[in-house]
Amino acid sequence: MSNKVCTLQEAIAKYVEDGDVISFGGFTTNKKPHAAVREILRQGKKDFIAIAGPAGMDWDALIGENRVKAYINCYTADSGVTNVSRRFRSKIEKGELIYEDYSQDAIMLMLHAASLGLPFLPVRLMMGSGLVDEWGISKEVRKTIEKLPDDKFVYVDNPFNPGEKVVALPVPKLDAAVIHVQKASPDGTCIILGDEFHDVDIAVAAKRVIVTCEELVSNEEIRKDPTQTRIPCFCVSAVVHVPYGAHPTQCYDYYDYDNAFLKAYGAASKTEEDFKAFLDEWVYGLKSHEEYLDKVGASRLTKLKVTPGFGYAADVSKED
Amino acid sequence: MSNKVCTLQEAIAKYVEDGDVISFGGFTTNKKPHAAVREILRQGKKDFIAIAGPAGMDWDALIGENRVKAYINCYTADSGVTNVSRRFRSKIEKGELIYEDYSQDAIMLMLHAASLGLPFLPVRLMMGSGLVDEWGISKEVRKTIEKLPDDKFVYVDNPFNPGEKVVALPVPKLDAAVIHVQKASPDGTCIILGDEFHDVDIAVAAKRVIVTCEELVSNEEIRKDPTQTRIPCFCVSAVVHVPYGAHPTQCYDYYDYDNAFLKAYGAASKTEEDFKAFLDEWVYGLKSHEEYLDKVGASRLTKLKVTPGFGYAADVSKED
Amino acid sequence: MADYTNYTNKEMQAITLAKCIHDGQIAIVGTGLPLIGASVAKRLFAPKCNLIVESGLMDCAPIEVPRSVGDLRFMAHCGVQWPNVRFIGFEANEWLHDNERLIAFIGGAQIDPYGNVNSTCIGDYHNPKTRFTGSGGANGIATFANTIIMIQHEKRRFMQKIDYVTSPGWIDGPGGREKLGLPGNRGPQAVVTDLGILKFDETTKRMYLAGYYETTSPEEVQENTGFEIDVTRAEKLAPPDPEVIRMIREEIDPGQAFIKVPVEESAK
Amino acid sequence: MADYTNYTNKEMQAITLAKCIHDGQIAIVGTGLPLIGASVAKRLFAPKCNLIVESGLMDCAPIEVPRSVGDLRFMAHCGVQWPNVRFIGFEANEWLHDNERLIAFIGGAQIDPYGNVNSTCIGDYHNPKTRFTGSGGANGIATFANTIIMIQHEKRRFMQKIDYVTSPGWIDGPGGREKLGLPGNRGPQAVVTDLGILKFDETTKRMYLAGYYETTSPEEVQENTGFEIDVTRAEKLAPPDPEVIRMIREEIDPGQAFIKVPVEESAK
Repeated sequence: MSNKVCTLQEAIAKYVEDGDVISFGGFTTNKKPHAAVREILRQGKKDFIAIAGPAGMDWDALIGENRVKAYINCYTADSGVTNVSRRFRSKIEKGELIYEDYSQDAIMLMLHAASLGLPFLPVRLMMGSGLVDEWGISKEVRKTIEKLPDDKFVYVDNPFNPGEKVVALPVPKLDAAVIHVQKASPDGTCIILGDEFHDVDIAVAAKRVIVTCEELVSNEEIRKDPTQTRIPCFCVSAVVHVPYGAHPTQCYDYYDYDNAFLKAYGAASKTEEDFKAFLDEWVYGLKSHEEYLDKVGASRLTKLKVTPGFGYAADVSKED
Repeated sequence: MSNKVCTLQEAIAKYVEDGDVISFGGFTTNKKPHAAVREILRQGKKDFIAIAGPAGMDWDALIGENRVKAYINCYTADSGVTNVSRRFRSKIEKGELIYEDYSQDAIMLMLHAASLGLPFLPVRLMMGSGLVDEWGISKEVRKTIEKLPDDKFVYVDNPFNPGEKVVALPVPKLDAAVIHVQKASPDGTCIILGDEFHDVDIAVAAKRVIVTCEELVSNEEIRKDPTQTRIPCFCVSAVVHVPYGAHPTQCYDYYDYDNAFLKAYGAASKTEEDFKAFLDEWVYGLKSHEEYLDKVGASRLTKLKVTPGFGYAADVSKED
Repeated sequence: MADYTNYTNKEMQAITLAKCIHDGQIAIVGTGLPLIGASVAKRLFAPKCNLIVESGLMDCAPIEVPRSVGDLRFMAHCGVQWPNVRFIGFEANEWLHDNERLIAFIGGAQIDPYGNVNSTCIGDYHNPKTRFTGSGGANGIATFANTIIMIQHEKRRFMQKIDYVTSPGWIDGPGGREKLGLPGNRGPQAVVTDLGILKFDETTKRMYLAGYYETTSPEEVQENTGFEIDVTRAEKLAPPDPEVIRMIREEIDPGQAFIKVPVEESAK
Repeated sequence: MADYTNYTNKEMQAITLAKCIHDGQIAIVGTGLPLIGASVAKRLFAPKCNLIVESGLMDCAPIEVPRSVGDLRFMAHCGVQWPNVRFIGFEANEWLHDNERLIAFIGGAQIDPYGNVNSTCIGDYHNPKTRFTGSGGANGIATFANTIIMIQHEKRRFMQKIDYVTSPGWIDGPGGREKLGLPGNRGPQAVVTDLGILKFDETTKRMYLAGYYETTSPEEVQENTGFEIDVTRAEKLAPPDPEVIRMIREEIDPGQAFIKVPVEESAK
């Protein structure tokens, strides 16, 4: 088993490339690999074909910084904080983003189909809606973007049910995936606690996989209870020990979201200027995740710790 | 939440019907719902369309007893004990079984596709082999069996890769599924430890689902750590408390296989007469699972207990 | 003593949503009002209903109000933490099995007389005046489950023709769903607004006013609806029991995450 | 002292299998000889290889010999206990990603000159003389992974035309796989028997004898092969180190689950 531990800088430099078809793990404000996203921002990586699952400030920031060549999307909001991510909204309203809408069901199944190695994916979804009536990216434009399939979808007949028309979806070919997990070992074996979302799917489907983890444990330790492990070492390119790597989003069994931080981003991202200032302060102005943590502050991070028995930062201090 | 606890007799009587398209959980000699299978045998249920995953003595016994109308199959052996299940072999060699071969990959993906609700399933599997060249059940015969699709498979074009021909597989419509799990609660929430195999897939895909469990725990207890649960209550029709319900096969964290028992079945099933005698002794001659356990014997069952730290019945008594 | 008789239309809306859940049903909820409504339902009207969310969390019983469908508050002590694709499969299989258990709550920015909902954009899809999040799980839900639609009652939202169909309703009337490949035996059951509850005519599948609040009127509904609407069948809904209002304010949403308490009350 | 120089052809076969695994490869093993071979490889020739099994157990390190691919002995302390479908996806993605890491061991009852293997039946598929288990995971493995085929060297098994193709090899030669829709850059690499090791000619994709054991000969191989076989490139393989034999008998398969110790030895 090879040791895949490296620094966040090394991991992003080596395993995320300009122009990648890329997907991030997590769900809006839960277990998003934000430390890795900040490093991607710092390193200037760009031209991504984003297969964004339920996204939030992760893709919103990359969109705001013009790092996205095509945005394949189903939902973009730090839900519960902003009702729509503001850079995403702004770029679309200004006609400055190439984007395609699928339903969340469709995108999640497309990533799952990729992990299963299916040639294409027939579904009974999106029919009767704008999701089939409108193509965000026309066939002509698609043909100019090498890593996008020529079709958003194709109607096909169900060969086992004559007369039934279903929607065939393309199966994405991921170059890179980035996920944040609770525990990983040097060889890349991962423990995911709580909802795995599409994290395992993209870890299997992507050619290059970066795992950031709350705790780095030994290869022996992680094998003690394989009912907890979710991703085998073979799928992982780099393992980076990044405590609070999902901040300001949640991490099951570890910490809650930093709602004030998310709100601050939500407010700042309403204008281009404030957005830039926010990134200068929280991303570009800091050299590393360590500096970021120090800036957030130890006492603030401590307050986010989940309350045992609740799974989130519940206030039980006033209990009778 | 409704209480779904009932006896094994009640569960099989109510939720398994003659002519069902049915699938069992587990894998050859691991976590097969054998107690339920014995009750199915006792109750005379028949005419099954079996979507058999990696099967063993479960389907072999039902085939031997002529309960199977069509056997959709990929592998049938108590592997490591017999290199092929003997009633299965015998019925085929005598021309007395209607059967269809798929690869294991294909059948497992078909059950998974059923759980995902896909209309059909395109794969790059079985090509260049007898699995596409030969149909065990011809189109003509298929048309006479109501619950079988008319086609074993259909070649279709990959709409996203012009010129690529792939295999479209039908997605089974399961009437019933039977699985054995480590823990279940009265409402049907299940904990599965060790490899889940296709158990969750068939529990979601089937209209009626019987769960037998090693331990029946309270609805509250099972929700204490949802990282362990795998099947929500909504998917389950009946919960039956059946300790050693997978005997003579294995059950992760609970007990190892009873190799002598499997061997005895392997030997007996070589002839019709010995097979009948074996079933008379171990199935029909016993009224219930309780009588079965008493006949197997408490000390024998005790010896099968897994050794903590190993996960199987390891002999550590001679360790230095 | 706090005053629990000064209920707001928003509270009335949550309670009306709650009454849309029948006992034993499985409610697909998001956050916000539907979750408040479902919590009220579970405590009062439908104690045997169960909550699931589109992220894959099955059988949830949050103590504190979650802010999103992926929130740890939904995960804690839920039945099963499924990945999203299993939720999708479950949803589809409920239809394939002909189960009538699912009832789902979806929201939107625009709605037409047949319950088609837009939550994607205002204006042309390609050059929108205002862009929203996109579908999320709503499209799949509207495909396979019966839905209750929750929307603010404004003329600019209730439109003869919406700008984009994110979640299909009854399309253009009877047979509309089937001809586009959608399950015909699933669709919107009601629209619950801050002015009342609207249902769909069994024959025409067109929206009509079924009930209005004590504080509103059929006229107010028509004034705020951008198309002709039948109000002849409308009944005035009874005001909520103060105990229900107390429960919402003190137990279900004490942080006023989704329902604000009237000012005179909170200033008390 | 036990005698470890009296090695059997079966032991030689296991060791020859072991040498087919390159360091760093991921070996898809079943039970029986391939598992013994892989265990030898991991201890001696390819310490960085990892074992996976088709049931979905990834990165296994069994202490006691498992009897089946679903055995608890494979599950204990493995890397991940995946459901089978994830294994299938992993296998397909290794090919999609152009990774060359997988090496798989499959067995069979019949084989033809191009490494196509039958493990389904003897005689007509519809009216077989002898029926076997069927494909199991072998077909998918033979589709997406490079394989090492393990089979007893008998004339009735090495046939010009086999009764049924369970696991496709090189079909009928160069381009054979591609024209049937199979990945052309995957296929059988070697056939390891109790008489020697056979490989496939790079140009013709036809089997030839690459090596024979000290105890066998090219003539014996030809005599036991039901088709013409090129033996001109065959080399005599060196006998195993007694330490390797000791390891197999004392540590890897002490219960003789898959390899019997010669009688004079076990009678000792």
